[in-house]
Amino acid sequence: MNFQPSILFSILLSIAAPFIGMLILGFDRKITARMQNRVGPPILQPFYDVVKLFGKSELMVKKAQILFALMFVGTLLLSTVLLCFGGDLLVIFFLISTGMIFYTLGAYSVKSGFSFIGGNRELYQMLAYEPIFMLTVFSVGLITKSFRVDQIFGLEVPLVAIIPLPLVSMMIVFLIKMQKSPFDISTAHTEIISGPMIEYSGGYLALLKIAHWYEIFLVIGIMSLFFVVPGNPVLTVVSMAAAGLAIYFVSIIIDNVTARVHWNTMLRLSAAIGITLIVVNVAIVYIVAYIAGGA
Amino acid sequence: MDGESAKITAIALTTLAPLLAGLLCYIAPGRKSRNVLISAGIVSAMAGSVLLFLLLRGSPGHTIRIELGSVAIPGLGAISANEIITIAEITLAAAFIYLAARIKAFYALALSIAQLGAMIWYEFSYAPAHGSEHAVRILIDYWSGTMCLIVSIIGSLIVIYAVKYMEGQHSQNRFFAYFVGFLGAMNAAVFCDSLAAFLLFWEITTLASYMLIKHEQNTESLQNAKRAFQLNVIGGAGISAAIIVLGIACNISSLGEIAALEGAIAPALMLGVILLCFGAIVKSAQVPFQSWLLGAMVAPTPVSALLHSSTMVKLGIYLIIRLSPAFSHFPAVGYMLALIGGFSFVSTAIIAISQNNAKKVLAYSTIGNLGLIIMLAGIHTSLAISAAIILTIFHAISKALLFMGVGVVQHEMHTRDIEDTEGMIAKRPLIATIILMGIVTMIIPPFGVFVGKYMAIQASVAAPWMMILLAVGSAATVVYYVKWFGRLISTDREMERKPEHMSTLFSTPLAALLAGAIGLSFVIVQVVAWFVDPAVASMGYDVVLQAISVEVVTPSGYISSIAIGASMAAVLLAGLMIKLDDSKKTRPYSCGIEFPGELGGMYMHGYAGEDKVNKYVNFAGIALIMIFVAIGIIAMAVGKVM
Amino acid sequence: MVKSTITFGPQHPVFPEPIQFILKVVDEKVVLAEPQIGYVHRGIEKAFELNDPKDNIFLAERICGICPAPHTTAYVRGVESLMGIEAPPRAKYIRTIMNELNRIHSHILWAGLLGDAIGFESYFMQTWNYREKVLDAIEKISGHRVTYAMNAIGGVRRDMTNEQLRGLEKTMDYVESSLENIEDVMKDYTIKKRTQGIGILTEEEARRDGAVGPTARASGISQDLRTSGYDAYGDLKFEPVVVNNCDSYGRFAVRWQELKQSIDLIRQCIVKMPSGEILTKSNNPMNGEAISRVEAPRGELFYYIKGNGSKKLERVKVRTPTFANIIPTVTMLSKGCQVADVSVIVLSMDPCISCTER
Amino acid sequence: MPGMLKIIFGNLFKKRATRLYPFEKRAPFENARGSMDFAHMENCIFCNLCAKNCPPKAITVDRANKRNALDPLRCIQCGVCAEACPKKVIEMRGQYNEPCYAKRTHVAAQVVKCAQTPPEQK
Repeated sequence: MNFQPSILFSILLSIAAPFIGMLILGFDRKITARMQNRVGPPILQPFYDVVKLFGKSELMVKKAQILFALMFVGTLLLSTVLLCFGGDLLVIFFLISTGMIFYTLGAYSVKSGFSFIGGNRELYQMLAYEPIFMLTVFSVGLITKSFRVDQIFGLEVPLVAIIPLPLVSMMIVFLIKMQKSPFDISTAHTEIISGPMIEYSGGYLALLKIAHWYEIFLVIGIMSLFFVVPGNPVLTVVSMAAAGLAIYFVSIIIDNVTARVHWNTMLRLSAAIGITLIVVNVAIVYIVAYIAGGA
Repeated sequence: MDGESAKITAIALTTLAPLLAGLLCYIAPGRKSRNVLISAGIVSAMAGSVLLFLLLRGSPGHTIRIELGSVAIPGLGAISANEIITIAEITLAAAFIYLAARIKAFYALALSIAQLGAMIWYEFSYAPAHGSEHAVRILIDYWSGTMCLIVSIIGSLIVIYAVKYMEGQHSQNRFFAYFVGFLGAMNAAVFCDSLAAFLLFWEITTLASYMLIKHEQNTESLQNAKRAFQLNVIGGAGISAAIIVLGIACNISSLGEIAALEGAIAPALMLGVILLCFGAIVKSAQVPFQSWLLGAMVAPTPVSALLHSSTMVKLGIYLIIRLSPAFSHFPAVGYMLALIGGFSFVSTAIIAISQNNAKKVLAYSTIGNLGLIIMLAGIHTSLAISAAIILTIFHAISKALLFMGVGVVQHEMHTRDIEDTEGMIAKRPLIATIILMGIVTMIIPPFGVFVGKYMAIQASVAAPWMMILLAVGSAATVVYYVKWFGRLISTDREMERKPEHMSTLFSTPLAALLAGAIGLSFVIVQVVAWFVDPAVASMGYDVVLQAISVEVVTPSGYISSIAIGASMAAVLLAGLMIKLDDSKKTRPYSCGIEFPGELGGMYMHGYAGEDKVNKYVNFAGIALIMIFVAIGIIAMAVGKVM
Repeated sequence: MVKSTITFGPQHPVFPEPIQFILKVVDEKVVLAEPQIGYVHRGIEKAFELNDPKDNIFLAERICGICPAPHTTAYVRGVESLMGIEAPPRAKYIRTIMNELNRIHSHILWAGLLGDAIGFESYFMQTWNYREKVLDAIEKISGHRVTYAMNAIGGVRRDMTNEQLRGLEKTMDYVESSLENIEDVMKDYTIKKRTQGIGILTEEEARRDGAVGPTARASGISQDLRTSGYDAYGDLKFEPVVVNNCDSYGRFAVRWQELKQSIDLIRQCIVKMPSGEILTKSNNPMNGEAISRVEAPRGELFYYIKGNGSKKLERVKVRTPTFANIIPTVTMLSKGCQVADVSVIVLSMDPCISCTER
Repeated sequence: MPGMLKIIFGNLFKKRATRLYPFEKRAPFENARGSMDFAHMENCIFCNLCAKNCPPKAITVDRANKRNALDPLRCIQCGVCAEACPKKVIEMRGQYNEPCYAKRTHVAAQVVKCAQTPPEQK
């Protein structure tokens, strides 16, 4: 059975996307606080932060920064809409990475030491996670025989039953994207003071925060696609939401039990673990298919 | 003018006219007359290519086939075109031998002599005896026509640019002779179906590129030209060997016959195809032959632009794509090609991170993109070939744009170092914007190169292990381009933009290419419908790429460049509307002190430096090539295609 | 080689201290580090000459917010020797307890800051949570968490009741079990990755550059002023903690073991606590020069005090342990590290720039 | 890593260690020196000992108007004044001073029987 999300649902989801990201971030801060034996901020604190930032007067170095920040949010918004409407997963992936390019360029556009190092680190991160992300999307495409998101709903079994290991690799991508230990190198505050964001202030900093909400929604959304239960819309929604929260919870735990690593360690880890796991999984799928076909 | 003669005219306009204009340039008495000749050459090439393409659309089966039989030459009687080609080839080989001896390129000398001997033996002794002489055949289909358009239009724009660039430099006559002639030779090579004729024009491009690379006549350029010559002679020898192998073992003398093979395949044919691909790999400067293209950077920038974007290296691509339908008979060849191309893509992308010379970055990027195209040709599904063609078109445009942009910087600021161009957006906004747009069209959706890459990923579903190379390579590509982009826009305050003067001869080709890169990306639906799908169909593939209203639909996905482009443009425009008051401007943060203002780096020398990586890359490249050729020889020995 | 210049400090809340290092980096590798100090000068040494000597205790206490006990101890011991008096034994024990409590809270604080510097926030929070109990113990004894105001010329201002001593014992049990709880983290892969082999200072270099305190002890130099037996240390049994790692991990290990040592010292003090007076009153004139040295958490703290018989002191010179450790830090940095390691290396010597610059 | 895991999971279900400070205050310890207060002004004899002994010179004694004044922002809560006071007028309270937006002097006056009550704080 083919489950097609209704257009109304898609529209609502794409409007709600940043707020879902914001709420997840709020819970993240709360749970992190509880893990650290603190009270923690209110759930809506990320929202209050952004509202406050919009109220601040901004001090910027140049206008190019604003352009790049807007393009960053714009591309992420576009890919969110595409994801909600069941678009092409590869296009979504490329739009996310384009967003990161704009973000990096925003950092590079100001001649400032921390911003520059932050931009560099953003590129190291890109080098680390993009192959994994791309290969994950690719392995989804291999299994689904299509890169359209809506085709995943037409599978016979959930993706996670066939290719669970790319999901593990995606945790690396997720940790990098969520700026969590051990891969929070681009915004490492004790090293380079939030790196790429340092030259932003006021409403434009708020834009970057909103972009981060979108990112959370997008990456969690793509990862929870592995948990689509074919033919059962209600169960699909429940399992996707549960999977998304579980993934986030795991990332919070990892964040809390590790220290930040060097960029070269990150590259090595992501290449060694991330790519290998995906390759192994795809190889297993092929071998199983070969045996099944041969038998 | 009837159809047949119109076709002949168009072919002559695109091939003979530039060649002739080039020859005449050599003896042009002055600047003015030379410029007239150059203009005539490029105008006829451009007009001819467009005319040819239009004729192609009207021809039956969308192909133009011409067989050149014998030509009556007064005093000599009837002489067959094949003989003319053979004589020209022998003359050229003799020239190669003379050249090799003069620059002490000994193994090129040995190879040339061997090649000459073999060719003479084959053409005059073997072929007549076995009746395998063939007429010179010209076959023009959409793929040739598209290549001809690329060569003629982009090449001509580069010629216009070169006229300004070379102003006031020495021996311009010789320079433009080869430069304009190059276009003719390229077009001719693309049209030739007969292998012998193809080889002739192939060798002419080798000679011309050698002459252009050594133009500066200093030690470095002579040395690099020698290297380019030696390596390309190896490639040429590969093609010659292929001709002989194919001729003796399979009685095949044209490209079309190879592509259209059916039924049982002789192992020798596989060896022949491998040798042809070997020649193409050398021409396209794939690892481990990348050094000639990198060395070619010493030539004046227009030469780099010409060699890298539309001509020379694209000839190898053309040949491999042309041969690709045959790969289905021997999958090992396709697989190895994909591996060689993919490996070149990854390794050059990683090395490029460590480069701070703009031209070298572009050179590595070229090799990488060619590797990607070769990889796709190796995968040889319809989608892969479509992606390869899209990449060929858009890579040619963007790379020409980038090279010419960098050339303007070198011409006016006398530097190739990316670090020296820091903050150029404030100092020279116009040229900086052009380079920035070049980079954008190389990496950012929805521009054409991106669409090609998007399809490449989908195409690699047919060969999933290639995807690893593709994923790592494209991430590294993004890294070095973004880094470069970042250096250009890095300023510590918004500067007053001064009006900037740029010569029309610079700005016209640049504007045309920029418009092409952006405009064609927006009408990629039409590009697919007009060029890509027909070209794929003309090579005998099923058409899988569909252009539906504003979307390009592949079998497993769809992309709408217009929608993405329009939304991004809307955001950009909205951003441009925002005003930033001077009162809201500040200086960069630097922990409470004035920023010392020294930035640069991120070249990862310890990880991606040439000195660190090259030995492994070259070793692996040589190993791959040896395996590639060995497969053919083993197939011969075993007597079974693989 | 294309270099960038990064200004590490002085003015941002996330950096460990208001010290500035101008770093020349290639990619992420630091090739040159240039320290600049003097951003937080407060004129405290001059103020010492203007105030009443007994008010100076509160001034000395405010030189450093982390280690008020050693500063005041060093100051009052100097003044006492000028006056020719000595604190009663019970006062000496109380001083020792305060000093050791101070050391415990300072070392835990340092461990937390290290966690923060390497992006291990939960470790930071957890250790600071434990430290809170130590601060509570200090507050119960002295009446304040940070500025103890315990020392007075000739003794201490507040006595400790038996109840307080028992409470302290309990706190020590708590701290000890807490530390055991979190000790596993020392074996964590990422922490080792970030500290082992980072900021190497060989024994030879440590001697040459004059490193003090845990920085020296982590380089294999057995140097601890407490062995000189001032205050109650002469009565207590302990061995200086020395490790030979010579890197940031070694400095981590030294401090970690010193925490246990301090707990043990406090327990010994509680057991051996003598009874009697806590203050020797004297109106002797202050004449001559005195040098007073105390082992602060960060190393040797040095006071030079000169009196001229008048009511005010003529000169008070403070040499803080951080001052001695700056050169070794530059030595560590100049060996080539990553930008990410700078804060770890700077932190590994436990800088206290505010007290260095006074 | 396993050690930290145990701790963070333990913390999830433990009573939290922090509190929402201005709304929820910790009970001060006995003898804590949070802030200083002229608690028993009726006993004050205006001997000026507190002002004389105060290290940061935060106290001024106005014998003529029978008023003592404290500059809370100068006060370092050392408790020397409380020790020096012969009549135990000054007490150290455990609670800290509230944060303030403006500098204000804390004035304490001795209530004279027949006089009008002056304001406690200005």
